[in-house]
Formats: sequence, C-alpha cells, structure tokens
Amino acid sequence: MRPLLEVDRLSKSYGDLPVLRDVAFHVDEGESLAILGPSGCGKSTLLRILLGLEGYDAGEVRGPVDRAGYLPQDALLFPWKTVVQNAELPLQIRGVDRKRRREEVASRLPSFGLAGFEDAYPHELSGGMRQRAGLLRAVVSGAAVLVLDEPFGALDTLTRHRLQDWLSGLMSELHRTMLFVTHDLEEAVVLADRVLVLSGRPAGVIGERGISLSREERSDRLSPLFYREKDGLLSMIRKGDER
Amino acid sequence: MRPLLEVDRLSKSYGDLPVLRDVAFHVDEGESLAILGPSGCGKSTLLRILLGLEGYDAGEVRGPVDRAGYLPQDALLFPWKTVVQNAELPLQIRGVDRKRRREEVASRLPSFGLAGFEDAYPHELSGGMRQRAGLLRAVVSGAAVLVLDEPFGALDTLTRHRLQDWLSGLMSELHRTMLFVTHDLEEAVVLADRVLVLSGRPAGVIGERGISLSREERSDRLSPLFYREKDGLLSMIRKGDER
Amino acid sequence: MKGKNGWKGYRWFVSLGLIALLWYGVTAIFRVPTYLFPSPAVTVRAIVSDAGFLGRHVAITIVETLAGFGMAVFAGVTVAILMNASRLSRDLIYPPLVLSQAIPLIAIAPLILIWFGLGILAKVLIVAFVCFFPIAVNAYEGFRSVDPALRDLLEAFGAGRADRYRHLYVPATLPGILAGLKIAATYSVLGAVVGEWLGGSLGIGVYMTRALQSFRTDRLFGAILVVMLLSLCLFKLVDGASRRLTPWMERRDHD
Amino acid sequence: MKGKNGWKGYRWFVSLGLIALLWYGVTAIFRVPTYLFPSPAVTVRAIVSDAGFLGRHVAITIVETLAGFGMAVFAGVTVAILMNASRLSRDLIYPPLVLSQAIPLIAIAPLILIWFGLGILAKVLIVAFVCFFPIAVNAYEGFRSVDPALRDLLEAFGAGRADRYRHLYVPATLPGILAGLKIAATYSVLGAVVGEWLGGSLGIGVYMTRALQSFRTDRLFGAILVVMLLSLCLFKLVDGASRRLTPWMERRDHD
Amino acid sequence: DLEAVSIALDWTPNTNHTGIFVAQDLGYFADAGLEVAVLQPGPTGSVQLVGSGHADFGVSMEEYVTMARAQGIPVVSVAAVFPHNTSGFAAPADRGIVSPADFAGKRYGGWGSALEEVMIETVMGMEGADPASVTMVNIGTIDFVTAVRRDLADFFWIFYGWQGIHAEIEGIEFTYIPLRELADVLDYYTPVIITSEEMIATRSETVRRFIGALACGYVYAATHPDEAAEILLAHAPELDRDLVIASQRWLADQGLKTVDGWGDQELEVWARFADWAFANGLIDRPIDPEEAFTDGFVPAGEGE
Ligand SMILES: Nc1ncnc2c1ncn2[C@@H]1O[C@H](COP(=O)(O)OP(=O)(O)OP(=O)(O)O)[C@@H](O)[C@H]1O
Ligand SMILES: Nc1ncnc2c1ncn2[C@@H]1O[C@H](COP(=O)(O)OP(=O)(O)OP(=O)(O)O)[C@@H](O)[C@H]1O
Ligand SMILES: [Mg+2]
Ligand SMILES: [Mg+2]
Repeated sequence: MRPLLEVDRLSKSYGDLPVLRDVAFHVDEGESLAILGPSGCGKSTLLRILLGLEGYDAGEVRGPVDRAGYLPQDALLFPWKTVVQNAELPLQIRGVDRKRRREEVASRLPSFGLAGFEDAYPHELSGGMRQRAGLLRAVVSGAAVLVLDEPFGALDTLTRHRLQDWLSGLMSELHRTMLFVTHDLEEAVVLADRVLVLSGRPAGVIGERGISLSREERSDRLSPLFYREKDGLLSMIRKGDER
Repeated sequence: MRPLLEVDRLSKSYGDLPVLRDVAFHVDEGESLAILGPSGCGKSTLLRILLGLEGYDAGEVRGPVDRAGYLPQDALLFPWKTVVQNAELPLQIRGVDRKRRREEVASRLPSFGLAGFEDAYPHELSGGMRQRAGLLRAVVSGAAVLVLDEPFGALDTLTRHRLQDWLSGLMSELHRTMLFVTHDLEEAVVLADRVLVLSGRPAGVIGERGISLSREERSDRLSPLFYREKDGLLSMIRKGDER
Repeated sequence: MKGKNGWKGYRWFVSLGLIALLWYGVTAIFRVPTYLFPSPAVTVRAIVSDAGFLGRHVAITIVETLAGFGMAVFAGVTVAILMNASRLSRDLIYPPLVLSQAIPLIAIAPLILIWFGLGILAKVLIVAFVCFFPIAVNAYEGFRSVDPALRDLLEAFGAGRADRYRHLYVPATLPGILAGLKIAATYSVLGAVVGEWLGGSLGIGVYMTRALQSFRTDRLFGAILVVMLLSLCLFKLVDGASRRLTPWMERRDHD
Repeated sequence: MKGKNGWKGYRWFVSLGLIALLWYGVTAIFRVPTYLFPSPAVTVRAIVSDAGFLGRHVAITIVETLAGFGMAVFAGVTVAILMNASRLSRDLIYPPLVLSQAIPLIAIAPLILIWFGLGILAKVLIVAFVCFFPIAVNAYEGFRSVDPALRDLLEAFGAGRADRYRHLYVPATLPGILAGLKIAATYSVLGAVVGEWLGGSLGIGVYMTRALQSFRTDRLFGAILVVMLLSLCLFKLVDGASRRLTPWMERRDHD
Repeated sequence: DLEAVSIALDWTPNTNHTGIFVAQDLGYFADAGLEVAVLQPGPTGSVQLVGSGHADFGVSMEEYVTMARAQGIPVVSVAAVFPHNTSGFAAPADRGIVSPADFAGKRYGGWGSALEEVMIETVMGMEGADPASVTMVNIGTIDFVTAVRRDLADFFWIFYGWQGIHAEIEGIEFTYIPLRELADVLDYYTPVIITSEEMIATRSETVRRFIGALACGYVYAATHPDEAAEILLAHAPELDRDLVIASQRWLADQGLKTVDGWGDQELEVWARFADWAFANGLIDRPIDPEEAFTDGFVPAGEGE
C-alpha cells in the first residue's frame, strides 16, 4: 500500500505557544490510524493542519486531504439545519441529487440511533445524539478519508461499543482510510490498525504500535489479547508522561 | 443526613417525545450521586429540571437547586470572556470582590492544567481544556451543590484520572453535595457514594447502587474491589438494556 | 400556535389603539388647535373625504415603495457579499457607501430631477438608495461575525464560495439581515414620500406638499397617518417573513 | 498590528481618492456646468474661501450631532432592553417605534419648531430621533437571538437581570449593536442638517439653504462635502471603537 | 401634430399657475400647436431645470433670475405674470404697523435670508428708522397665520394673494403694506415665466406661440376667476377650495384683463433691482439687465 499522507518534521506554534514539534508519520491507504495524546497537546490542531484548515510553521505535509469525512471535536452541527439536512450536507456540496442523499441518510439513521429525529434541530438533541449526527454526516459523505476527532467521546458505554463495532465492520468492508483522535485506549484497540502516541505539548510522536487483532478479537473487549494491546498502549503513554 | 433534594414521579415530554417517566430519587446533603444512562435517555434534561431551567409535566421536585456550581454538557464558556473571566463569573455574580475572585481562580488553575492560559479566549483552547475550564468555573463558584454533566467526557485517560482523584479528594474534604452525569462506569465508582442507573428513553430509574469504597480503594482502579463495583454497575445496565 | 399568533396580532392592535387614544387625549385635553395638530377624528374625516384622489396618490407610492424595497434587498445583500470577499474590497467599498448615505437628498434634488426625471423612476431609486444601506451594513457585519469553525468545516467538505453563502453566511446572518430589513422597511415609504416631495405630480408626498402649501393641516396629518400605516404594514410583512425564514430560532423562542 | 492598521487607514484614503478622481473625471469629461455639478476644485475653493463663517456653522452642527448621537445610543439600548423585558412590552413598544420613524420630519416641521424652538435643542432631538431607531432594532433583535443555553447557565449561577445584560446580552449582541451604531453614525450628521434645514440661524443646513436659494452650487457642494466627511469621521470612530470593544472577535479575524 | 414643450412650476401648483392650467384645459396651447407637459419640481424650483434644458419653460421670480444669472445660469425672463409685485409686509392689527417706521423695536418673522434683511434695511432707511432695532426672528417653515396665532413675531413678509387671503379666511385682523408702495426698487416682477438662452436662440417661434397661448390663459383667469379656480382645483384637488377661489378672485384684479400688453416687462424694473441687489451684496457680481429678460415674445408684439 502506498502512503496516502506523509507528514515530515511538522512544527506549529500559536503565537508564543509551541503546539507541534517535529511530528512525523504517514497514513497508508485503507488503513485506520488512531492518535492518542494528553488533552491539549495538539491532536485537533494536527488534524486541522492535515485537512488544510490551518497553516504550519515548518516541516512538510504531502498529500493533504481535500475533501474528507470530517467530524470535528464538538460535532459542530449547523444550528439552522435539521438532523437530515446536516447529515446530507457533504453530499449536497458534492452535487448528489436530493433523492439519493435522502435515501443514503435515511438508511443509516437507525444504526446511529437517530431514527425519529430526522427533523429535529441540533438544540433539540442530546449531547451524544449531536455527536452521533456529526459522525453520521462524516460517514455518509462518501469521502475516501474519514477524519474523526474523538468520535465517541460523549457516548455511554453500551452505545459506544455498539457504534465502535459497527464502524469497525464498515471500515473493513469499504476499505476506507480513517484517521481518528481518541482519548480511549479501548477505542484505539477496537478501531485502529496502528496507533500513534503523542507527547504533551508541544506534541511529538513518542511511540507507534500496530494492532494486529482480527475483527473478532477486537470486539471481545475482555479477552486477554485485547487486554495485552491496551496495556501495551498504556505503558507507552505512561512512559511519555514520565519524561 | 436529611435529603437536600427529593424527586417524586417526575415526568417530562418534549412535544410528543416522552423523555422522563416517573423518575424518583433523592440526594442527601454532602452526598455524591452519579447518574448513569444510555445516550439520549434524558439525563441532561433531568439535571436541567432540578436546576429549575426546564419545566416538567407531572410529579414533584422538592428543594430545587437555586444556585449551583453547574457544568453543562458542552462546557458553554462565554466566548467573549477569557479563561479567568469565565471561571470567576459565578463569584462575580455572587458579588465577591475582584481581588478575592482572581486569587481563588488563580490558585486552582494549575490543578486544572490551565496555568498560562489565564487570558486565552475559549476558541483558543482545546476541547479538553474548555471542559476543564468549565469544571473550574463550577468548582470555584463555591456553591453548596455541584451539578456536573459529564465532567470528564473530553479528557484523555491520564488527565481524567488525575482530575477525578483531585475532585474526589476535594469533595470528601469540603463535604459538598455533588450530582453528576457520566457515561463512564469507572468514573461513577471513583466519585460517587451512590449510583442511579436510568433506562433508555423515556428514562426511569432501573437501579440504584451504593458504592462503599474508601478513598484509597477508589483510586486504585485495577483492584478487585473496584472491579467488583464496576461489574455490578455493568450488569445493572445490561439488564436495563435487555428489557 | 394559531391562537398565540392571534393574540400577538391583537396586542399590536392594542398598541395602535393606545396611540390613537393618546393622540385623541392630547388634542382633547390640551385643546390643541387643528391648524397645529388635528385630532384623530378630523384627520380620519380628511382621509375619508379625499379618499378618491388620495387613493391614486397612495397607489403610486405603494408601487414605488415595493419596487424600491425589492431593489434594496437585492443591492444590499450583493454589496455585503462584495465587501465580504476580501479586506481590500471592504476598505474600498465601505467609504463611498457611508459617504453616499450622508448626502442630503434635498440639496441634490435638481440633479436627481435632471438625471432621473420627475417620474416614478427617481422615486424607486431613492427608496432603494435609502433602504439598501441598513441591509448592506447588517448583512456584512453579520457575515463578519460568522463562526470560523463552521466555515472551516464547510471547507473540509470541499464547499465553494456559493456553498459557503448558501449553507453558512446567509442562514447564520439571517437574524441580522432581517433586522436590517426591518429598519429598511420602516424607512422605505418615507423614502418614496421624500422622493415625491422633491418633485413630481403623483404620490403621497405630492399630496402632502399641496396640503401643506394650502394650510390644510388635516389633510397633511391624514397623509402622515397613511404613510405610517403603510410603513407598519411593510414592517409587519418583513416581521412575518422573518418568523417563517428562521424556524430554528422560532422553536427555541421561550415564550 | 501597527503596520496593519496603517495600511488599512491607507486603503480608506485610496478609496476616497478614487471617488474624488471619479468626481473630477465626470465634471471634466462631460463638461457639466458648475451650477449643476461643480468640480472638486471649485468645491474645495468654495470651502476654503468661506472657511471663516462656514467653520462656525460646522461647529454648531458637530455639537448637535454628537449630543444627539450620544442620546440615541442611550435611548436605543434602553428601548431595546424594555422591549426585551417581555413579549408584551415588545408588542406594545414596537409599533409606535416603527410609526414614529415613518413620520416625514419636513411635514411636521412647524410642530417641531413650535415645541422645541429654532435653537440647538430641536436639532439634537432630531439627530437622536433619527439615530436611535437602527440602534434599538439591532440591539433588540440581537437580544432575541442570544443563545438560550448561555442564558440558562447564567440563571443556574443565580444571575439577576442586570447580570444577564452585563455578561450575556450586551456582549453577545455587541456586533449587532455596533452595526446599528454604524448605520446611526452615518445618518447622524444628516439628521442635524435636516433639522437646521427646517429652520434655524446656524449650522451647515442653514448654510446650505442659503447657498441653494442664491444658486451658489459651489457652496452647496462644499457643504455636502463637509457633511459627508463629518459622517465618515463619526463612522470611523464607531468602527474603531467596535474593534476595541470586541477583542474576542478581532483575534479570530482571519486576515 | 403638436410640438412638445414643457414648463416647470416653482414649488407646488397655486393660483400663480392658474393661467398655465387654463391654457392647457381650454386648448390654447393646442391651438398654438403645442403639447405642454407641466413639470412640478419640489422646493428647488425651476431655474436649474430650465437653465440646463431639462425643461423648456419655468415659473420663477425676478430675484431668482437675477441671482441665477449672477451665477451664470442662462435663464431669461420672457413674461411677467403680474405687472406689479403682489407681496408686502403684514402685521397683526393690534401692533399698529402701518409704515416701515413702525417696524422699529418690533420682531420680524422670516426665514433668515439676506434678501429679507436688505429689504427691511432699505425701507426703514428711507423713513429714517433704525433697522438695527428690529429683532429678526427665524420662523423657518411656519406659516403666517400660525406665526400670528402663536405670537412668534410682529410683522412678516407675505404674498397677499395666498397667505394674505388665507389670513382673511381665518379671520385674522392684520394690516398690510404692499412692497410696491414702499419703494420702486421693490416693485419687481413676481412671478415671471422663464426660458433658456438656448431656447430663444433656436426655437424663438415656439417661445412666441407658447407665451401667446399663456397670455390667453392668464387673461382668462383674470376675467373668469371662478371658472379658472375650478380648473386649477381639477389639477390639484389637494388644495383648499375656499382659499383657491378667494385667491383667484383677488389676483384677478392684479393681472391684465387684455391679452395685448400681458407679460410686458420694463427694463427699468430689472435694472433697478439688479443694481440694488449688487449694491447690497445679494449678488457678488453685476448682471446685465438687458440680458435677463426680453419683451420680444409677449403678444402685443411691440418688441424692442
Ligand atoms: N429543547 C428540546 N426540544 C426537544 N427535544 C429535546 C430538547 N432537549 C432534549 N430533547 C430530547 O430529549 C431527549 C433527552 O435529551 P437529554 O439531553 O436529556 O439526553 P441525555 O440523557 O443527556 O443524553 P446524552 O448522554 O447523549 O447527553 C433526547 O431525545 C432529545 O432529543
Ligand atoms: N486558535 C487558536 N489560537 C491559539 N491557541 C490555540 C488555538 N487553537 C488551539 N490552541 C492551543 O493549542 C493547543 C493544542 O490544542 P488542540 O485543540 O490541538 O489540543 P488537543 O490535543 O486536541 O486537546 P484535547 O484532547 O483537549 O481536544 C492548546 O494549548 C490550545 O490552547
Ligand atoms: Mg482536541
Ligand atoms: Mg446529556
């Protein structure tokens, strides 16, 4: 597989605040990459740079993502659009006709637990429902790359597990590339082929770990195999924290 | 201890959508109560009703909370206020003079990992930092009751653990009452004296469980005792899910 | 919903009734002479007795107002979009815009008459000229305060400029644009009247000048009343449209 | 930051220069007679040669404008707060507000002169009257579109009405209020001039009527130029204040 | 087919304009081969419209023509509607003002124009009274009757045929001193019919036919005031009916009742006023009175 995206010695500051320092990694096509790191280290900033929404000070980004299925950290639904209108927006921008857009969205609504809320405005949704609507929008967009910023942060355990499993199945089915930020080790193990661990601000890559579990192994969160991967990540993070 | 707050057969609908059905529970003074429940079931709505921000259709709420240290689910910082100005707002409303407010906020900033961001505006913060600033605002307010809607949802594991332990210590020290929503079983075990488990929408109470761990036991998240409590909660939730 | 709207409309009438009562009270209690400040009764009588030819004047004014207002909405939003295109375009367009609004129309009346004639065209242009400014300013200032995070999100989805306006700038700014429209609607009829005042042979403004010149204060006030009611109607129209155009705001309106 | 501001100021001057050039071009190419449309040179000459007594007129107009504008800001925000108090107060206050703005000032000039005299008071009131409306509408419509979640949050903190305005309504609405202020600033000088036009013995409006009656178009245009520049100055003042008053918007401004 | 011409009124239609509407309605213009459009500019009057050729004719006054020509606006007076000035000073009867000498120490209510000041100085100076003792009160756009009722000032300058008649109808008791009785220089023409130098140079025949028809219109108005008033009212029903009829009747005695000689203007009147205006600073350069008007088009055909 050829790298879809390559980041080389990327650095970025906001004014006097260095946020990224010499970050380097790559994402292969069809792969799912998780980014872990402490709060405020620069994960969202990194995603925004890759999407071309933010400039950077030094380094190189090869093959930035033009048109991604992007879920920002705070879901960011358009307050003047209903759930369906929000979800179909990327398709609408791509010029897909109304009927196909609506079908596409309608078919996914139940998996996201949003059936019956088609015409609700964002302020009429719960926090978790907003996040799910945002995820639906990203997934439904049909973009080749999914870029998700903490996609399940606001969900309860059971709903989260259900959606994680569903997404994991979808990804391996469609062979789409996915890049996501998470603060949940379990989530990284369930969804990622590879995990990138970042240090505290200014963020640099302090470790990388491939997850070589089968789909079945991933979904059994209590199995020793799963636990081993999780533990491996945790010790990587702890090491980074001590430095 | 006398009940600070008593809720009796509370019901609430949004239009045709029943959200709460016959919810009944109480909160004692000085106690810490966790509310668990699936996404979209009505947890945030329940908190809002208790705070007097939302009406309800039937039932009774005795002793609603006037002035609480409230952290809404999406942090809701005022975009035109800096971190310090946001954090000191409840104190300012209570008429505390500027010097004392600033001192109070400044002394807490480091525990929240916000030192150096005193004068940053919310849009210059990361998602997790915004949540922490919102929590800081609630804690610093000095209100007798803390009402927190998913206080650590956007934080990475380590930061979350650190803040959970810090808050747990603070609560047992100050003997303040706390009512919080979480989707994280671990968090419930670490912080709560008692856990209320709600069913899916319309939410009703499907179980209640006291957590009788000592402070030390709570902070060791890998101990068998801790695990037992967590597992107890999980099975209660599973049961609710099956119904 | 129905009932609520009914009650709201009713309250507007209550307000108008109170004003009429106040007006009546002032003229009755202070015995203000008719040549200064005619009572509502005298005024309404003047309107009724002149209804025949006043109607023709009013019709022309309405046409001018609506045409001008329509042009203003279009021009205002267009100018706002142009200013929003870049900092440079803003700095080049804003000054002449402000300057243009500071021109006393009466002072350049001869030019207006010479360039646009004494017919309906000049009046339509004046209405458009008076009305487009608050719309343009409100729309532009609204565009400027749009949440950049939403703008970025659209960009990530590959949205072009048209998409940005359609899905973000216009809906986000709609409350502001509509506030501008309300201000403009209020001014629009007056704009037409001022235009007629500058010269012409039909319209409420003409009726007014003639009434004023022959010292018929009752007619003058009748005309003022008509102008005010027309303005109010247009305002209510915009207000109604505003409710319909921002359903997401309506639903969260608390009372 | 400094340099950026310098460049922005510079661009405004470029814009003004372009307008002057256009003006000059029109008069030069089409050979418009001076009594219709004097060239910039003739106009400036008129200003310079009349500088002595024109200065006195201008001074009075500036005083009227500033006093009236100040009153308008106060009145506008106050009225907006009153309307925001309840749906009832809105429905009772909005109609008379709209009606009041639809009154043709020229038509009721005698009343104004009799009630408020020919002195400075009447002009100040007219400026305030003209300017407060866009401020009130923008402020009120802004208040109405404030995020209810933030309002609830304040309530949970035990905030009273004053706190709500201080911490939420006013800052949230500031961009809208400032847009209203910009519109008002643009109209303010013109308001004073129209007031002077109705009657008085000092002020740019008086200078204008006299110039107009003796067919001194050069003087008339000189006065118009002064009015426009005064308006622009006031506008720039509000614009500058607006940047200072909304630092959270400035920092996120992208260019 | 008819030749199209236009005439711009000064301000709104009033009894000064009746002849125009009469000529239009009774077909005098059509008989002269003209199709006349009556333009009604607002407060700015007709001078710029006529000067720039956007109107062929206009209604104006001698003082405006004088000032306009001083500013290089090429307008020419081609007919005087009335042979004498119909304006004058009016005062409430109880002030006992019967001559300019009585102005001393009184309040004058006007709109603060230079012409008014100079006029009062002139008439008081002739009687040896001190113009400085008069308080100039600016009453802006307030009309005579209202100003009297509110006691805003002691004496005013009015057009008798309109404000004076209005005051009569309203039952105001007042004394009136016509300008023409005070000083020859103040007996200038108001209103006058103007056209542009360009029209005179290129369409003199049209001008002649137009003035001829207009003369018939004004003479009809002078001889049939009631019928003429109805014609005006038909064109401007917004005007007060009683005022228009009374005004028309009063003006009937001010205008000529024969077409011959209607519209005649005298060089002396123009020269006198121009000199006076220049001497008193009303215009800042002298004008040639011979160019300001021409008698060449009025029906009598005396010519120069
Ligand atoms: N203002 C509103 N108008 C209409 N429906 C609403 C409104 N607020 C909430 N709801 C609905 O009420 C239900 C409960 O919402 P609530 O926010 O209380 O859920 P929650 O338990 O907090 O969920 P989460 O864990 O996802 O935050 C949801 O189905 C939501 O759509
Ligand atoms: N627009 C901005 N202006 C200034 N500083 C910013 C801006 N955006 C982010 N920052 C700063 O950059 C740092 C990294 O922010 P970022 O949002 O990338 O963190 P994160 O890793 O996503 O954290 P979290 O897990 O809490 O979401 C933070 O310290 C934040 O204060
Ligand atoms: Mg982030
Ligand atoms: Mg919630």
